[in-house]
Amino acid sequence: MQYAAEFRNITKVFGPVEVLHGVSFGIPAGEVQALIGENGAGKSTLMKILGGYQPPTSGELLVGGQPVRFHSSRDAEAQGVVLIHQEFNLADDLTVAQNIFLGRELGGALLDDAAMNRAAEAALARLGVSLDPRLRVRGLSVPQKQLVEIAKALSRDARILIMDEPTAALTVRETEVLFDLIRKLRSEGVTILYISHKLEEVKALADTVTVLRDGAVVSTDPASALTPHEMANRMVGRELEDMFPDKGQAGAEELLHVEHLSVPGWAQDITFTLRAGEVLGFAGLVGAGRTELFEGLLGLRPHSVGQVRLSGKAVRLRSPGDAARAGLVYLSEDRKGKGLLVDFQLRPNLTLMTLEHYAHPLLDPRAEQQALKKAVGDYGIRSGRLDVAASALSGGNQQKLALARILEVNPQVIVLDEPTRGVDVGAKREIYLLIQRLAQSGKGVIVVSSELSELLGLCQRLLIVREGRLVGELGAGEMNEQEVIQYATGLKAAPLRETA
Amino acid sequence: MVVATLLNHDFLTISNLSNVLTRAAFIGIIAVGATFVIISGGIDLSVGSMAALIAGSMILVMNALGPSLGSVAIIAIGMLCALAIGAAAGLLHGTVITRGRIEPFIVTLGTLGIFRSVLTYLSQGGSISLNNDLSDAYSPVFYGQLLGIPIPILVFAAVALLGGLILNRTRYGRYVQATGSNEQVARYAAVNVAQVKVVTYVIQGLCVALATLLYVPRLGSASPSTGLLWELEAIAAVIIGGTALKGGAGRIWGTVVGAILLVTIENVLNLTSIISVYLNAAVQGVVIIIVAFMQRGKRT
Amino acid sequence: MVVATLLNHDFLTISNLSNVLTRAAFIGIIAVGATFVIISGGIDLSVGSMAALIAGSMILVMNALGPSLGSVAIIAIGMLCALAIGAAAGLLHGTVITRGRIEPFIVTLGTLGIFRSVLTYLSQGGSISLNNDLSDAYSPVFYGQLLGIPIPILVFAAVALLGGLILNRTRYGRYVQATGSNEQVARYAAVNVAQVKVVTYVIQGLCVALATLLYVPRLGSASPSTGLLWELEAIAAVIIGGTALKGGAGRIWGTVVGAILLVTIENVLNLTSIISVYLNAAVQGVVIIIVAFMQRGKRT
Amino acid sequence: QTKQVMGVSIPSADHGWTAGIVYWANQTKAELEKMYPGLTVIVKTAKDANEQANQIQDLSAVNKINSLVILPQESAPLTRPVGNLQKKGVFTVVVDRALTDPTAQSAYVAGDNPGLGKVSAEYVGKTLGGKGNIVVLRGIATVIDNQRVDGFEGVLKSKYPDIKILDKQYANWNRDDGFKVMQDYLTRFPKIDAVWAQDDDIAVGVLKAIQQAGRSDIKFVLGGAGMKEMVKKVQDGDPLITADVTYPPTMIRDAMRLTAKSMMTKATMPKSTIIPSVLITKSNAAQYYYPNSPF
Ligand SMILES: Nc1ncnc2c1ncn2[C@@H]1O[C@H](COP(=O)(O)OP(=O)(O)OP(=O)(O)O)[C@@H](O)[C@H]1O
Ligand SMILES: Nc1ncnc2c1ncn2[C@@H]1O[C@H](COP(=O)(O)OP(=O)(O)OP(=O)(O)O)[C@@H](O)[C@H]1O
Ligand SMILES: [Mg+2]
Ligand SMILES: [Mg+2]
Repeated sequence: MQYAAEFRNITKVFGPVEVLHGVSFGIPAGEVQALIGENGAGKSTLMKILGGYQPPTSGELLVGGQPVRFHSSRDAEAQGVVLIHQEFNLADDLTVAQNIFLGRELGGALLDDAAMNRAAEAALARLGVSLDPRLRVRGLSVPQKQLVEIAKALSRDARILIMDEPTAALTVRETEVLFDLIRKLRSEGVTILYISHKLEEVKALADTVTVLRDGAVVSTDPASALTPHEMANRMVGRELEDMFPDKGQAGAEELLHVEHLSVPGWAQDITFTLRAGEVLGFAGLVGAGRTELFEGLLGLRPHSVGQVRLSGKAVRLRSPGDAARAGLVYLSEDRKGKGLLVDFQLRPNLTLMTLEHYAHPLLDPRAEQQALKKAVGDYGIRSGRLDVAASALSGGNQQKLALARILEVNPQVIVLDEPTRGVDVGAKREIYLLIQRLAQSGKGVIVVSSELSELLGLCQRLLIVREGRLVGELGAGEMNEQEVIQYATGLKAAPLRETA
Repeated sequence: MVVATLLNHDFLTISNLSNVLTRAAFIGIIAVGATFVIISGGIDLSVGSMAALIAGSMILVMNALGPSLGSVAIIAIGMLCALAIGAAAGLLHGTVITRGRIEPFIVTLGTLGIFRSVLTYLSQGGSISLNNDLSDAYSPVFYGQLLGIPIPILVFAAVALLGGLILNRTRYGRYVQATGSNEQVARYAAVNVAQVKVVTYVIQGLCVALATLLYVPRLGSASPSTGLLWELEAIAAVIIGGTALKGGAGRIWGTVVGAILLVTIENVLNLTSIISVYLNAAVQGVVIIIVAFMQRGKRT
Repeated sequence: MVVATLLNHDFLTISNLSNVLTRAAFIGIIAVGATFVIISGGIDLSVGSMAALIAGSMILVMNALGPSLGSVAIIAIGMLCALAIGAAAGLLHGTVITRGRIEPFIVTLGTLGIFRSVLTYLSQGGSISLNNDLSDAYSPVFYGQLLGIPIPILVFAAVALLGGLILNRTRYGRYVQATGSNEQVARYAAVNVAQVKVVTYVIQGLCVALATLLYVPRLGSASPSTGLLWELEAIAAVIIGGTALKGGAGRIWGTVVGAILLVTIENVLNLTSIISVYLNAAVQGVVIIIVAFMQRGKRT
Repeated sequence: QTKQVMGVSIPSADHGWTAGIVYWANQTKAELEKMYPGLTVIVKTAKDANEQANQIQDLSAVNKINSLVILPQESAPLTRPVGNLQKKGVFTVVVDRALTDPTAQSAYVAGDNPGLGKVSAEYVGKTLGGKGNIVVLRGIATVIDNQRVDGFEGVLKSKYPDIKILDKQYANWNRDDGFKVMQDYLTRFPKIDAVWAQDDDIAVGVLKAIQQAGRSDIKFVLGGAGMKEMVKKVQDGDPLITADVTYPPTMIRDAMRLTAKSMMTKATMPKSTIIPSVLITKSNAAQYYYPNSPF
């Protein structure tokens, strides 16, 4: 078989830790090859090596049959290898078009911004996005940034396109468009290396699947030969039980009641109730305004609200601090920008919201370290060492750390915005179990997610948001994919049931 | 240090070392405050003017209280006054910066002019001197010793230790670092970012006041040129000490070393006359760059 | 502007406006360079000293060339010399900062001392004056007009336009912004970040040299107090103009307005005597903060 | 003969006049060390009062000086540090700026700041015939500046009440500020008879501003201190610079000479020596012209 690119015995060492142990496999030309594995298995690291961002510690890389040695991403691009980053790689102060064309601007001595804006708009349009290319990236939402990141890579003439979890931040609709595009590229002869934790997608899209575990290749098979369940088993190396635990029964006690919440420009007149023991889902398309709704509720954005009751008590939430004291916490979807202090070590990141437990009155680093060890065990955070900066964790492990932080607060109501973004199946299941445990212990959990299967499998009730308004509510018996999409896209709208 | 001793064997005498440390105390104390401000992502350019204003005001207050009260009481009131002005100035900075959402550089550049102007106005362009008897009563605060160590050195050590403790071992210190590292993340993690920032400026103001308390008995007066360019020295001490100007991470210990280093360079230049006096500032500049270069090596 | 006119009807006379703009030209030209440095995430504190050193050196060179050459040739050589020193100083800054990986604040604080020291040494502390006949031949560069507009204003306008063009319409300008916004991203996009930074300092050096070319014919001399505190004024102009001190985004047009504003405040204070002269700096400070506050409103 | 050490602490050369001080201090050091073989002279410059206080501490603690000649950056803040040295037995000679506590200085050698203001006022008053509008450019906000301006205004008020001061602004003993302030004065006042710039550096800027504006109403500009370029102009009969008033940096030389003499020959030094400010006009300019000095 002819390989578009091939790894031969690649190893990679960070400090004292070897994260890739002699990886060898080839990527057949003109195919979609999927690479799957647990968080921290080394997928991104491997792709960064192929993309020219990091050199391998040892081993050989072949592109088009020739051994290559990339010194920078530019070298890789010269060979037609382009990488879409898992962590965004955009300059906040520049516009969408400026980012897309950074490093290969159009125009002569003077730049041709009009042409770049047009081309950027076209690149985004291929993804089915209409976004003003003159907007600064700083103001974009996470999914929008993800789309810009994809557009940036697509606008380069790639012969080998590496996609590191491109759909982690996308909803079904954008995902569909992206898949059509990938299939089209494949038919044009582009080789695609696709990394994802969404195994259904992998099954639907890939020609071959390579499984990586703990920095070594486990298997390479045609996708048609594997079911998602088998893929998951190979990733974790043992038999995985059902993804979703049994849904519990919501109690009668009202934990959170929000009345007439408006976040100007994003959400209008939102009213809902969350009960003790309930897992409540918020569904909607990218840009529906779910994130902003909750940021408004926590006082992170200008907002107006009729009333907020927590455990029956009327409260005013002006800041996340007020909310945390009242027993409400929020996990942001933007891990890098709003979630973790990436330059800080794991310990201060974990304890940031609960420092009062460790201050008497001086902080006790040993107690903090204990807490970290416990959290690492409880949430399955995988890291070679514990005294590294959070930025050295793999994407999924960063997510677990962020989740661990807000749960340290021991809140009554937990709002999780994209809780399993970038998390592997095994860990995902653990998070689902955790959510269930939290609910069973009488807490209320709100899950905002773009993964419909996750919402359907996890939630007792679903609220659907479209263009900043609640447009539908589905109880346990009425939930199915069709129904949700019809509400989310506006094909169906129902008068809301009285929830108060 | 070795170079310093080689250049002049007097450098290592106890009296000279104690002189050097005493001098480092002024800038050092101010720089400890500046470390907080800079780590949180801010900057305070007004410290020199603030010192001048505090010195002038406190002298005026003490002179006005006249001999009716005992001199100990007068000095105590003067000191409280100084600390109050320092804290108020810091509060003003912090509030304007956070509420008004204006760059700290601009706000403190503005108050740099304002503070010094007000002092010039108070002194009518001349200088404000402490009455003689008060001056004598006050002077032990600078010239006195405790256990053979000059008081300014003791105060400096205390401020540095306390600063290090607050920065590294308290919740507030952690919040300062988190705010400087990524303000958004800190905000989402329920840190009251505005308050954290305001308090850094108040700490800075208090440090300036404390340094002024030691400065006044030394020179016994304040004038429009008091504290000129101290802001540059203080910030330089912080940055030589290894704190990043863009915030997020830093250490008090480095700042202390930075302050002592700056004063040592000056002292050694005074002790030797190998080079033309016109070139003193050039030597200082070269040494600062070299030290920063070596510091950097240590960090990575 | 309206306030300025109300306070003194002389403000709006053509001759006064032309005075104000001419003065703004010095700081303005330097501030255009500073805009590049600051957007790329750096800072240059040495511009005032650099101006003094360039002025002194260029006068010495021109005097030394003596009357053997024609005065036009001498002035041309002097100008080239100035530009060469400015570019060299910028290259030095950029190289030490990028190769040595030292904070720009420290490097340029160091050269601030070094440059001024060297000038003081050259002038033996006094002033360096241009020979009389050369001075006469050179003076049209400052005092002359073209189409009724003083030459410094024309040069200022040209520099601002060129700066705006480079910043917003060329690849290099784009890379400056990308580097300041996120160095890592720029590096991944194959931008030669170190080179981009070095060039910003060279641009700054050239701007300082250009400002000095206009400055020398004004007084025909340079002294150790030439250019004192220009760095603060230049940086203030940039930041009042809406560029963020931490880099990433900014605009030349804002800088131009900032520079003119700073000079206008001073001018208006000189034209009126409503307040005690002692408080001039206070008024300046207050106005700067207010303007920054209003600017901020506009941006969001 | 015993070894003697004289410390000389002066402001660093940050403008013309202090450059003159540094120049004359170094000249005199050479002269005195040649004249008295047992004498060592150490000259130190300081950029501000704080550094100067540090410096004299070092001179005493490390260099073990027997006498100190100091031109204080500022009077008040250096009073106590100089007093401390005196208590340790150092013979302290203060130049130009008297300490706030006169007992701290063993001897005083000074220029005459109020005198400079008075002599200038006399010249302005006489030359204008007792009537006219003038503008004043001040130095840096300090005691010296206040003394000069007070002396100047005192004489005008008592002897020439018809001379009106239109405005006084700070020009910081600096050419650039002199230029700017004068430019604005010219915009603001349509008729100015004379300018008192108080200092020759300021006067340089003032002249350029007048030249640029092309104004002919101003009869003369009076600077001060005796900068060589200005003395030369007076000597050459410049139309605007018709006179100058001395405030000579050579006072440091006089102070060092007197101190050395008293140290080495046990001659007593007068407690106070005042070097008067005199008017330089075309007739006597030659004797105040030092072409080799930087000032
Ligand atoms: N710069 C670094 N320094 C130290 N360790 C690192 C660094 N980058 C990655 N690692 C470690 O290498 C391992 C592999 O990380 P990588 O990002 O390749 O995982 P991944 O398979 O992409 O995981 P995920 O699915 O969570 O994205 C992890 O244990 C991570 O902590
Ligand atoms: N072209 C555009 N110009 C400006 N804003 C846009 C544009 N397209 C979308 N937006 C806004 O960007 C926001 C981004 O959506 P956001 O992430 O907040 O929504 P969400 O419902 O939380 O989505 P997610 O499923 O990603 O959580 C939307 O509210 C939308 O109004
Ligand atoms: Mg990854
Ligand atoms: Mg969202």
